[in-house]
Amino acid sequence: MSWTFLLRRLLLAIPTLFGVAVIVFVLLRVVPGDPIAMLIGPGATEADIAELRRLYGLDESIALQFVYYLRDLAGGDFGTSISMRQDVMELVLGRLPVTIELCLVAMLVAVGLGGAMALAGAYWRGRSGEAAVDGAAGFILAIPDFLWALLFILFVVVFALDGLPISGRIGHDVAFRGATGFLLVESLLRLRLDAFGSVLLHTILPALALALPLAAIVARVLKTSINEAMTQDYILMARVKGFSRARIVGREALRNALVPTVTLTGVQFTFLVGGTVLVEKIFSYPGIGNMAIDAVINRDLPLIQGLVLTFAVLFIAVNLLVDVSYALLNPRMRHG
Amino acid sequence: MTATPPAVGPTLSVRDLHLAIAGRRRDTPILRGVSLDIAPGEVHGLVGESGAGKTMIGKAVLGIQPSRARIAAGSVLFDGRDITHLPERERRRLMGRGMGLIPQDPMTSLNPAHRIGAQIADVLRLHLGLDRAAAGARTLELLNEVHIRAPERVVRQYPHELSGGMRQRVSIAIAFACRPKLIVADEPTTALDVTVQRQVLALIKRMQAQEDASILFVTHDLGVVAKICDRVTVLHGGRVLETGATRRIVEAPGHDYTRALIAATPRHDRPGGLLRPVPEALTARLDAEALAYDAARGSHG
Amino acid sequence: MAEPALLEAAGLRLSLPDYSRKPPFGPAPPVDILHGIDLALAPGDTLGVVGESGSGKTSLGRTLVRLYKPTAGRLTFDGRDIADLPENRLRPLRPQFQMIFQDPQSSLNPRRRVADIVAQPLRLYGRAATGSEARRQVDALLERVALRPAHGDRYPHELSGGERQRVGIARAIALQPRLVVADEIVSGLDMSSQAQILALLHELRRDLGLALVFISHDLSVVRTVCDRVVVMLNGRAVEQGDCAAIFASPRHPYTRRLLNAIPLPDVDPGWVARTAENELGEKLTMNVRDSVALVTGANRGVGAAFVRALLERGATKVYAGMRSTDGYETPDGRVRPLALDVTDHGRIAEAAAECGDVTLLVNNAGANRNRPISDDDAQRNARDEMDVNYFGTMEMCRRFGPVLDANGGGAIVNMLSILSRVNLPMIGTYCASKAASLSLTQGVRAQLAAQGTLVVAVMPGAINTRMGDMNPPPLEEPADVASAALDAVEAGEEDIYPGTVAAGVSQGLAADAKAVEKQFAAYLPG
Amino acid sequence: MAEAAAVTGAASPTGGTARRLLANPRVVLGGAVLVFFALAALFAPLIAPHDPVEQDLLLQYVPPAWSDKAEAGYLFGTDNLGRDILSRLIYGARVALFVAVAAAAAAGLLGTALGLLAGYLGGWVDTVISRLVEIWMAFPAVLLSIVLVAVMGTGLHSVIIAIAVIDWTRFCRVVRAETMAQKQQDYVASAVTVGLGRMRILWREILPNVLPLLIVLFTLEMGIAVIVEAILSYVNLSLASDFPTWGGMISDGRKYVNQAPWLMILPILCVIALVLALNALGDGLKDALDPVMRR
Repeated sequence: MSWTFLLRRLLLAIPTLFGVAVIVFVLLRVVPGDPIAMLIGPGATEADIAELRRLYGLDESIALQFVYYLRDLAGGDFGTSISMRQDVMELVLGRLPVTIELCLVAMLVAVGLGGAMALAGAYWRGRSGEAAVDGAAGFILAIPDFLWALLFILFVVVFALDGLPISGRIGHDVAFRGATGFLLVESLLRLRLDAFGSVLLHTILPALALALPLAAIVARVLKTSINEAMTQDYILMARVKGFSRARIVGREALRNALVPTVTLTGVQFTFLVGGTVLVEKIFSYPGIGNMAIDAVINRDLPLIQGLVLTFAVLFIAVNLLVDVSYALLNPRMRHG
Repeated sequence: MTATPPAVGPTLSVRDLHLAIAGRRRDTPILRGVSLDIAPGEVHGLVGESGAGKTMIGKAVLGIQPSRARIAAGSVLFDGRDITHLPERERRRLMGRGMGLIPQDPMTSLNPAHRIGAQIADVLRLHLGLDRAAAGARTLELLNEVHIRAPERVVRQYPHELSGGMRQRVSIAIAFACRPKLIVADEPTTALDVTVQRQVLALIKRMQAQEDASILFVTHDLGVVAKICDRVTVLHGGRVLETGATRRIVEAPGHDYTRALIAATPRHDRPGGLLRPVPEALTARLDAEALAYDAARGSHG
Repeated sequence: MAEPALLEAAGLRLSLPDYSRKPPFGPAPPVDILHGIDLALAPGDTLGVVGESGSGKTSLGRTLVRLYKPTAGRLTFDGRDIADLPENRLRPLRPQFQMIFQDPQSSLNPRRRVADIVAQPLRLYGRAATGSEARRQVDALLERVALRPAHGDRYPHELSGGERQRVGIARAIALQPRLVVADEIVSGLDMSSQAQILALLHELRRDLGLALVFISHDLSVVRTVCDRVVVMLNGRAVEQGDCAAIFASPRHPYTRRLLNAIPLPDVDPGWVARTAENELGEKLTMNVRDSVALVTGANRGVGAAFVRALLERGATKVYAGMRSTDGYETPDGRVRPLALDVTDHGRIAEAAAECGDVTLLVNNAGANRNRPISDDDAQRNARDEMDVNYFGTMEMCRRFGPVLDANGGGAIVNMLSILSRVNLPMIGTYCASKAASLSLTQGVRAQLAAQGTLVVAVMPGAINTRMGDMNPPPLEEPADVASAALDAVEAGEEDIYPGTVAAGVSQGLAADAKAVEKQFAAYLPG
Repeated sequence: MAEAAAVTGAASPTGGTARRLLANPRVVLGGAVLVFFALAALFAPLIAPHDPVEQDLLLQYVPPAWSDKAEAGYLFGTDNLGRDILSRLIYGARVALFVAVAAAAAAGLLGTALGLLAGYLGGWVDTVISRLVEIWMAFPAVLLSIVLVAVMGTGLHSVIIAIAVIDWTRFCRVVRAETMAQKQQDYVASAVTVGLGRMRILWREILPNVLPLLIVLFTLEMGIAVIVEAILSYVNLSLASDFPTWGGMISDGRKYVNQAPWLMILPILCVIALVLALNALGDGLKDALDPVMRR
């Protein structure tokens, strides 16, 4: 892969980030007219309002506010959370590992499940098996992650499955406080299998809720791509060469089918990350998504701002990774 | 050129082959009782316009016809052995060492995900049981034989890095890799520029002579047929109109359609304005004959 | 030409943006598609444009009807320059020149019925006031192209390929144009529909007096349709003229190669075997655009012409080698003057190290003492000539061969002379040195071909420079020779004979070598 | 299209398409479910057995009709405040469908206009619009919609604007790509040689070829809008909480899931049924409309 390509993608991320920052500013400071109206609780006095105004620099002109805003962002200063009275950056960084771990588990589930569905569908091509896979994928896809989450909760409640936790990230009875936020990895490394089991159990349902729609997409795209690849002339050539069917699907078709799948899966992965906002809320899972909803409910402007920007950086990073893996998979991109 | 009666039997013998594409309501006949023989070392041309079924014959011989195509009657004999309904496993063994294919479009028939070297070596390892090193060495030899310069470089390249002519050379190398007795060449030069076409034709002819292989050469181009084929079969509507030595077909065609096709072929060595299109009455007559054939078959089939 | 031209192009150039090389910011760099095309077409005349894929023939056709805007050059239609006309001023002229496209599948709007497609131009230019009037005219047009009025109610995808192409023709002639550009209109069709479409075209031309530009890769088809022909290669017209004459005796080697490659439907078992051995391999070709060139003897004459031609064809860098760079004025920022005396072998080795990015080497430096063998100083003269013409060229090839190989192959152009094949009295030593370099060139070629390097021998007649001006006319222009040599590099021709004299001699040598020698023996310069 | 009809004469230009649509089971099934919901929404006051906001604290948590503790007249039971669930679902369909149509139309108009311009004009217009899309894609859609509505204040119009502002990129990206593909087709070049103006080519030649794709996109976007509206009302940002919305009902149901699981399951099923129907319709339309474009 050419380095200029990578460099180009990195450079392009800069104006995108800047654009994101501008839009966040416009959204939170300009659109509401008076952002303070969002901030004040009931019973605030005129003096309180003026104090807040000064505190957030809202007594300056919009242009000047924008300059200060950019300056603060560039310095990594996201301000102080109003509801938690803590540095936004610290808050976000504390919760970020939780969401990342959840997303990665969900991703693994989605790729495993979707891949299996796709291979099954391709194997039963043109038979009722393929129709079943298509139908299942279409059904799963029609139900968004937050409804899956609610359905799971309903399921657990109705069938009284007390073994499956539907709230929190680790059992109250498990004494384990990680040094990092990556509890799954850390507990495994420190051989605290009880903690690992508890975290995994708490993660299963939210991860599955997030994973199902993506799994359906992986299944669809991969199956279509394999079927598409199987109609190509080089597959005919492979048959003439006398290769076995398993080898043709595995070595000749799958490799070519992976390229579009990785691209689409990557884009869809950003939707999965976005889905954590509601799913974490529903399962009271202590990640940044959960925090975001609370921030909106509490009208915690600096925290909202910090979280939206964090999500944006995550998305841009994911897209960058997708581009790189695309380039690595596609020989056309690797050379020239 | 003039074939002395072969001492051994034909390499390929197609006997009264009927093939139809299964449709929702009824089957569409594609081949209507095609018969042809190809002697060892013979280059046999199969000419016709689109829809004549010439490509389908090639596919049926190789056993790679589309899944909806049904061989209704007739047989394909390879080296005297009936391979019409050969089980998958046995057919795979026949490929490579028995038969090879030079495809029409070198752009799409090489796998874009694999290096050129691997695409040739894989066949050698599968059918000849060569180890990695031996297959690599033979691959270089093959590329040399098809006149690819700097083969050491080419084996490490991907198909998209080669020109159309180079890719077709690679396809030829793959087809001849295991010294098959029969090669199906499916319009191998149609996608190429005319100067490259001449090189590729020369290469196919040379490899064929060197390996003493038989070739079923599918094409729509009478010029190409005249230059490379020993014998020719003219096809229309899935029926054989005539078959014979190339010189006889080209210089004294026995069928009206062949004659019309030759008259409709433009030539740069003659002044303009002399083309005569194939008369519509003739094509209409041929279509009617095909339908009558179907009806006759249907009535006692 | 007796009649004034209907369509005339002079020095027509076209560049299009190359999106594959687009930088992260800013526009895509332009890539040259057409390099100065000249052509003229009289009313009612038929001009064939032939060439292989990538020759620029389709781009030329689209430029002629101003679908593309030429980057330079003149394009006059009926005496009016339309090269730079903006679209709104072009629109009133558009009915007069129409186009038929290669792929009727793509050129007919799939959402419209055939009758709408044909009626659209009529309505747009107010040629049909009412719906029924339009329909009447459409029916007449459909009939004209041998379709039935019922075809008008169909959608394009409901027609066969030949029928679709007829619709394309009907639309093109609806406005009674004076010029039609037909781009590969029979390439996707079967032999029988092709013959029908060609017959139709013939009729229409006769009845409507159309001028026709007929673009095709198939020389046989062009022969049946056209009066005149242009042969294109890499965006240049390498040969043009009367169709019958060119097809009977092609002058440019590329035209000859094209014609030789066509398999005519005559039985000829030896045809395939006659393919020249060097043709069997993939032809080595090289694009001058983006190359890094080194030209020896670059300060004047043919060398200077090479530098200009290289710059014009988009070489990214040109090392201009000369004995002394004093007083040399660089014609372009891309030119790097380089002190290089080809008789100084140590300096050549240095230069090979300095110029590690060279992909195209032009060995142009030559010496001619212009003295007969009987001369007193013959020994010394001969040595001087051999030093430059033979040993100099050899050392350059020896040192730069590995450089080209390291850069993935390239091309070497050795400037020789027709005198490397025949001898001229009074300059025998020169002829001998050139003959030796020709032998050398062939040896180098055999060796470097395996590394993907093309070696071209250029053997022109006398050239209009200070070195050659004592020769009698006709003299070749240096620019023409340089251009022919670079054409050869791009086409992969290994031996070329630019100019009428050289071409004639080389043909003569092939036919009757003795006669040529006698002719030359009788010929005395001065 | 009047002049087109005049030239070609009678035959309806959509005759073949209609037949193909009716032959597609997904179109028929999806369309039927959609029509069912649309009728319920349209005639809500006539169909609904009760006032959807009327509370009856004596009839809290009445289970649905198939339970043995059911009350007559309350087919799907009542909620924590004794409101009739069936009536609330019927009125909820009104909100869901209205938002779906309005938001998809708004997003579609904005995205299509920008996509057509970017794809057809290219150059700096394309660069600016593509950049904008890329920036937009860097936002988490759900969070952004929640923040948007929080900023603008609750209400139907906020919900519709939020969805349009977020989802126009879906239309823009697809329409841009398709327009670029269509622009490469020779029928566009042919329109230029005939002398058609740029905007006329875009409007009369290219747009009709992009239209089938737009119809499909619009259908799918309606499904997305239904979901987003449900999300927003789930977090209590859509409408005043006593007004029946499916998302609000799900939210209420979540609170009382242990006492009355049916409170949650019924609105969830409604959302799923409507979204499934719209997706099936969209996929079916894609298949049914495609052959005209491609073959």
